Amino acid sequence: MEQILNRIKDKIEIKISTKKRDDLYFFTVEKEQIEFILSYLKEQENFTHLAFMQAVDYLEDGKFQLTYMLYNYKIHINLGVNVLIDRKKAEMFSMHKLWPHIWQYQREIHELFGINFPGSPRVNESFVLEGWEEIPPMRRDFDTLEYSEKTFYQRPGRSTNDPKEYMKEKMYKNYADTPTIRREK
Amino acid sequence: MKKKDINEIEKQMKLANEGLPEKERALFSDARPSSVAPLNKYLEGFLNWARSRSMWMLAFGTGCGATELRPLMTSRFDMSRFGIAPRPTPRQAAIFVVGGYASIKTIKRIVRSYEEMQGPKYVIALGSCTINGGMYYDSYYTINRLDYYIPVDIYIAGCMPRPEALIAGFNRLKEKIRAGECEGMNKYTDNFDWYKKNQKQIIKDWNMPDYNW
Amino acid sequence: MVNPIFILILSLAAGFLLSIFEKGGRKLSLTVFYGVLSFNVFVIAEWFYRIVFLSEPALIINTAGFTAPLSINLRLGLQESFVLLFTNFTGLMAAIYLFRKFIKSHISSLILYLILIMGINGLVMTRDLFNMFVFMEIVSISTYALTILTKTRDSLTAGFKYMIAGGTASIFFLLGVVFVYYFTGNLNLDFITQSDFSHFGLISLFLLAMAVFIELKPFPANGWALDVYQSVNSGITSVIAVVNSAGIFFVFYKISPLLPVHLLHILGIAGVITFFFSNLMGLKQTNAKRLLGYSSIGQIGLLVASLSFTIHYQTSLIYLIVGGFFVNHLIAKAGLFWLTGIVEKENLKDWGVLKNNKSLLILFGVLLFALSGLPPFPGFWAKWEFIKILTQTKMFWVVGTILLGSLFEIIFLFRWFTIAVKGDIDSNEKEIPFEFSKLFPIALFSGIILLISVAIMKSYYDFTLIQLLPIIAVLGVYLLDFIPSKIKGFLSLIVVGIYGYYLYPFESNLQLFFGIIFIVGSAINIIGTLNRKNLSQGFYGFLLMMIFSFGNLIIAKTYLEFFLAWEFMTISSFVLILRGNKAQMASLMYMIFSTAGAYLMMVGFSYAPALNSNSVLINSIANVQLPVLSIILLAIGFMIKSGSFGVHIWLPEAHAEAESDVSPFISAILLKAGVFGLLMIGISYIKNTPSFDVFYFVGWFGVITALVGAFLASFQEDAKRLLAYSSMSQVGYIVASIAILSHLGWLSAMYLSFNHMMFKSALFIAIAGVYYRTHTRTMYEMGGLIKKMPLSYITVLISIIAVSGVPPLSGFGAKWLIYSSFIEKGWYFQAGVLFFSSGVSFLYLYRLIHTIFLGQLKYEHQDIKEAPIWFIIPQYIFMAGIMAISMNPNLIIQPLNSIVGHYFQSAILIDGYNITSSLGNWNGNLVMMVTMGVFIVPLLFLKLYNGKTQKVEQFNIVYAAERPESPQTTHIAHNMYAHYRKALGGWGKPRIWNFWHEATEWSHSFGDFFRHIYTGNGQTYILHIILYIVVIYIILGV
Amino acid sequence: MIFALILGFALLLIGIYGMLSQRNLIKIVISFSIADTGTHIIIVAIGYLRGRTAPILDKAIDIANATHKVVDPIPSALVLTAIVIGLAVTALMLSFIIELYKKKKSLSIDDYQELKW
Amino acid sequence: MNIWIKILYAIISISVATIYGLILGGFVRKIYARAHGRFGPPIWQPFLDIIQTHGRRVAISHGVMYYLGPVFRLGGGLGTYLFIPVIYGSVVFANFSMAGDLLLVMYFIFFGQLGMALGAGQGGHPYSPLGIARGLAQMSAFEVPFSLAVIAVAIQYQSLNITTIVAAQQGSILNWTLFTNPFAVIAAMISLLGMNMHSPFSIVLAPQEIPIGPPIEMNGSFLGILQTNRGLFAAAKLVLFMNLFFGGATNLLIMVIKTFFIYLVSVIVGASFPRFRPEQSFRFFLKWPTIIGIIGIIFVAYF
Repeated sequence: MEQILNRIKDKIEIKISTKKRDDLYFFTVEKEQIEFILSYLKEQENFTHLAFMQAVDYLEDGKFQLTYMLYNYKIHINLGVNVLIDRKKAEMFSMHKLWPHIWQYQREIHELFGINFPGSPRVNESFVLEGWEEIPPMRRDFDTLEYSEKTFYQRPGRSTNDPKEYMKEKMYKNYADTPTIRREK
Repeated sequence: MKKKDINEIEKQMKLANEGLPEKERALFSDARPSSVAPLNKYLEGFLNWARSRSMWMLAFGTGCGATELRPLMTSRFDMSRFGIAPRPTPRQAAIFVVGGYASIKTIKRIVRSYEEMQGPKYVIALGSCTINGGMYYDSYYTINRLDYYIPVDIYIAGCMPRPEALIAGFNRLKEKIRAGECEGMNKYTDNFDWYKKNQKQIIKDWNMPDYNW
Repeated sequence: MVNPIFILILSLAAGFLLSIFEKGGRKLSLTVFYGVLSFNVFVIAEWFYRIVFLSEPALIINTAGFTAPLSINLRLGLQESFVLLFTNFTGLMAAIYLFRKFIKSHISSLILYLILIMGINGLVMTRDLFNMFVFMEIVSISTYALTILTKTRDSLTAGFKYMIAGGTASIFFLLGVVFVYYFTGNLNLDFITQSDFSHFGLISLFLLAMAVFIELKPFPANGWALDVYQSVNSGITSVIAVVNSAGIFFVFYKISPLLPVHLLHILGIAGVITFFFSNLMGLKQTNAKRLLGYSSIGQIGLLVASLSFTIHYQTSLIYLIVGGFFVNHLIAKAGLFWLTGIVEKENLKDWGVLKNNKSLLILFGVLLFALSGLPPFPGFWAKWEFIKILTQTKMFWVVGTILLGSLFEIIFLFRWFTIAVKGDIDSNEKEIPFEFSKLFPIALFSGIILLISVAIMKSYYDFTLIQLLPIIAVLGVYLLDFIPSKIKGFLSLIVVGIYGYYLYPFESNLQLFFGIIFIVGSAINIIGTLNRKNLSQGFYGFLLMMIFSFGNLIIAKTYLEFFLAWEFMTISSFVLILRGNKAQMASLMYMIFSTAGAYLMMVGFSYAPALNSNSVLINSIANVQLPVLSIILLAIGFMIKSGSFGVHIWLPEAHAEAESDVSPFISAILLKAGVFGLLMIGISYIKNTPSFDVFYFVGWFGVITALVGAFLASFQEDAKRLLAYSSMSQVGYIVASIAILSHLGWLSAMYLSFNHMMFKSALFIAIAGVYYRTHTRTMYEMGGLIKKMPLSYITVLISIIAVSGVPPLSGFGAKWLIYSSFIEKGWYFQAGVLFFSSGVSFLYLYRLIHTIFLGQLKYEHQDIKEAPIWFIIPQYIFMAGIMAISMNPNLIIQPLNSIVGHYFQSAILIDGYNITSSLGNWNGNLVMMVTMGVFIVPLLFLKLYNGKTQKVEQFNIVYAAERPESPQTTHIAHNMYAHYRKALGGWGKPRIWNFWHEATEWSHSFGDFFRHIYTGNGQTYILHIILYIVVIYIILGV
Repeated sequence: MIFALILGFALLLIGIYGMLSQRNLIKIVISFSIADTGTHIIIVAIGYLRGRTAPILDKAIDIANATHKVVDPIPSALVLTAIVIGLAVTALMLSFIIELYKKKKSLSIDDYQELKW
Repeated sequence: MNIWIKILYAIISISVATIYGLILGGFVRKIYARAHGRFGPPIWQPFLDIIQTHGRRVAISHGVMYYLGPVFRLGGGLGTYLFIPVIYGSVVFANFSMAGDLLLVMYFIFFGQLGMALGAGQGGHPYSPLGIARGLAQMSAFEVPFSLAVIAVAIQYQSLNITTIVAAQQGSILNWTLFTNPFAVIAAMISLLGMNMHSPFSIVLAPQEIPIGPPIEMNGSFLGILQTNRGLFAAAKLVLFMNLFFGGATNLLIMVIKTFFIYLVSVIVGASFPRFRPEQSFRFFLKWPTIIGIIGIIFVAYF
């Protein structure tokens, strides 16, 4: 993997590169390079499988981070290629020529984040939100509670409990003695 | 009555179906549903007895609660001994089990299926989400109160309710039917415009007739 | 009365003097030229008239004052005068045709032409062998020179090849003449007899005969002739192909009495081979004139064969056969060659231009039909008699070869015809210019051949008007074509009514039964054609022709009358099918299969013993013991017409592509002609059962047809094809039940025939109405039409219930009778197959009604109206018939019982409404009553109990909580039985289609293979000639 | 006489062979002529009677005994006609060759094969 | 005989058959439930279902043919039943069997199916024609062994008259077709599996693939009529099989016992096998049962 990264580094400049696990790497590239680097990874380095694509809204930085999650069946390594794009000019190249199935992710991101993918097939069709008229809901400047209170009729008398405290109080008086399930690392 | 008046009344009885494109208007019925009064006490009582013994429910998993419906059919819980049977089509079903949270996209289908069922029809709403939104109370796309959109006969609280709770719910519904208290369908038709207003308020791309016969 | 020697003298003189007249201008020389030609025709015509009508003896002209053998003598007898009249007349006509050419060309052409005609006259009349040689050379040289009337390179090359080939032949002729003289000391045909020749002396006759034969262009020594036909001006080609060939053929005729029988037979066989191969090679040909060349060569081969095989028969028969072929071929060929000159399209594909020119098209049609030997043209009669002779002398190989060759000829000729009628044309194609001088000869010839045809029918066969009626109908309606089609339709209805009334008192009730199917059924179906809007030229003529031939079929008294009606029926239905928009392929296929069937029948009839009573065929055939071969051939012929398995592939195409109001005639009525024929054989069969049980196999074919038809119908997307296959299946039932040869079997066959006539007519007319409104036949493009066309829907509903055999409608009666008869006969497995097929029939019936009338209505059909009234009326007449029979089956069962009772002991007992067979019983009326009861009770219950019923529209369906996208995606119709096809696996492949396709491919490949012997090299052609002579000699020696 | 007959047949065969083997149009015509001539010789040879003269009635022959002095006159008559005809054919052939040569500038028969099949 | 008495007898006969058929249906559900280890619904559940469906207040109709579809269906069931003599020698249960023979019954079965197919077709739902296409195709396939068996019976008894066939089987149990021609009976019994449309041949209703297929749009009374017919029609088919192959019945009790066991065959098979794909089903019927049927014919006709 290190060799691959080195080979990539020979070709383009990589901003950040992190290793999360033995089989999970991330690195960030420029927006203009994404087309080249993805096709290079697919054709030359056997990252043939696009597992998924996702977006994160960094409201504070004024950026969207798009992640292309690739997988290599030969060496069994996940590789996330991050790219940061400007929040004001939310537009990205469509990758459907490399992986035809990516149109569905792009359509989803287009609907939920409002990132445009010119040329991607059926990108303007609604995905889960039928007839949505507000700003895309996954942008962090959209206040869902306010929207929900405004739109859906709240039933009065609703109260919220912390389940742990509530259960401790109501059901398991001697909570401290009960064995907890320990998750193996 | 003059013929003109009759035409006028007939026109009022029709639905506008404004959500449909022009060429599709003829493909959907535009009749307005009307409520049907129950028969006399004994006859209706007899029928209610049969309805309560033969509860055909719509096998349509609208939410995560639908996972709790499956065990109901298995040998352990065996709903068929109560005369509950799943029907694959709304035309034949009498009970609509709304399985938990309903997003706007789902509520559209719920309304459609509910209207396609032939009355008398009953609705069982599962889980907190249908009562007050449950854990999705602040979601931008999930409704909080189901009874604003279709009439609900029985709520079964829980997140999610267990099959035992469901059986209890069904039995409660059975009693209500026997008592003749379940007139949800008439309620719906009597308050048709109110329900439609609520539905149309959240369903923005209304591309179906106003009443799905 | 002018001595015919003047023909020679005058022509020769005029020929020499023409160059002098030319000084006085082309007008003068042309006047002289045409004057002399007309004079010749006039002289010969007068002599012909004298000899034929005044019975004057043959004229012998002695030249130089001596009698023969000291001098050359000329003879002008019946044959000579006939041939001369014909050749001179053709010569004149060709000259008229070439008028435009002759105005411009060099005077030598005129001279050569005159000399050519003179030479032919001499050739025909002279009795002296050497003189014959001289005239032959005169003819040849002038012909060679005339080939370059248009000096293209092709015509030059062809002319050169022609010359060296002709020269070679003439060397042999000369040798032959000299040897004849050497062995007999004489050159006059009147004084030489066969006995003058020793065994060794036969070599001279052989050389003589071969030289003449080579000139007659036998396969394969005929490449040069083809080139000439292809490249030379059409006017001259017609002269070569007609006048020259006629003359040389007459020379062959003159020397034929000298030839020993075995040589004659070998030459006959060589002629047959020529006929076969030239037609086979014609299959692959795309050049119109070369194609005609192939056909021409083939026809001459046939002519030689006919002469060789019939020479010992009575004269009148020879006249009919040889004369028939002669006249038929030469007139048609001359006309067609002239037509190629007018159309000026080399490639057959471009002949679509003809369809814009109705008069030319009609002429083309007449000549082409004549050339293909269809009735009423002389070739038909000649072929009939010739095949009869050959069959009776058991020369089956020859018969087979000739008929196969004829079939090939039919294929390429009718392919050409269909292209002319239906082919594609460029939009910027110019109109064919009108030239009177070119059109006149063709029209005249077409008229003449029709006249000759009628003359043969009237004088030789003594046919009554009724047999001529089909032709009269076509001609008559053609004259009335300017009338609007509705009036013509009504007139046709009246005419059919009168015709039916005229036929009415029948000799046998079987005739009455088929009379009802043919005449009454047709009459009701005519109502459906009244919907036609424009003139629909020619339609009613051929429709009437078809109906009349149906009628003639049932009143035929001899084999020939029957066959004639049969052929008329084929022709008329072919033309009717061809009227469909995309019917080119379909009609061609129909024609090919029909003709093949007709040829088989021809042989079958020829082989059958003579009838011995003057009753109608269907009665008199009962007393005839048909040979097994006859039965097989006739049965195959009839089964082709009824679309049996294996030969069914024409059927769906023809039904589907014919115009929608023609399809009911074809399906409901035409197929019954085959049924009628099979019944006819059956009548003979039951009285004189042959040693070999042919009908057992016919029965198997019938049931397999029923099954295969049902399956194929289920897999169709096209409504009319579906109905067509359904017809195939139903007729399969009928054929199988005829083959049972029992009372119940025939009863069921006839019951089903009648039923099928009604419900299939109704279905086809209903679909015609749907097509009229929706403009599509593809079923999945329709749907939901029940709301728009309820009347058509009811028709289809009742009809499909009747087809399927579900009680209480009349179809069940057929099923009950059929299964009872099969089990009674002991044909258990056949019955099993029929059960299967009737189960499968539900598939296609449901598909038909569902995909058209039920399901989802399409957007574009939302404003559709009910079918026109003219379609509705006949449908409901048939519906009334079906309902009447359903309510009271005795209406039809009882008469049929008595009809079939003539042939078999009655096997059923009719007691009131109850019909009892040996196996079970059936009470149609009670079934109807009970069904009504069980239907009405739930209906009343629903009506009374089901209080509030909301009527909803087509999209108000549960659609998995979605709403339908569009009617197209919601309507399940396309490839509806895909799973069944999958289940059938390899059985579902179109094997029969593939078989015929392969057969076509193979025959075309063979044709292509053989025609490669014509390398285009003149030397090869000479080699062919010499090798040909050597080979024939070897065959003769051995 | 036998010799003449053999010669005639030989010429005929040579001519035919020439027609089949030569490629040049003119040679083919020449071969044709040879074959033709062979035929003529055969005709004359058949009519020949030993020791008799040509059937020309002039002073040299006594008219009364003419039938015993001259050979069979008919073959001679035939041959005269045949020669004329052969000449005509040959001439026509040659004129065709000229025209052909004008069109294509070739005398080989192989160059004139466009029409086939 | 007076026509009114005849009708009265017919009504009695039909009522008995319907009730019996429905109870049989309930019984099957019970058996299935027990096979699953459940209690299952009560035996009279089918009656409750019918009352419930008839008790709907509103019904929708897609058109005339849709309205008539269930009528056709029930008419077909009634007619089929009425043309079969149910109990040998009984006047009440002879029905209208004098109207026709076995062929009439075989073809009258189609009456209801065709009508129902048309009604469902007008419903406009895509699953309806899908189901019908499957049903028709399967029917054409299972008709083959059945018709072969019928032909074998007709050969054996030289009659197509059901009463005659039953009469010929009286006397001893060994006179039953089951013992005189076991091949034909096996073929017929296999095709009965297809007719009853229990799995593995339940491709028409197939709730998981094409939610109950043809009657998907049927509701209210229409469905009620179909449900009624299901009971009646099942009884009619069983009675037919009993008459043809199992010696008929001389009284009601024997009829109930025999038909119950005939039905049990398809129930047991249905409870034990998963569903075929359509083409597997057709191919199955055209293969083994057909061969057995042919053997059956050969057996009676040539030995």
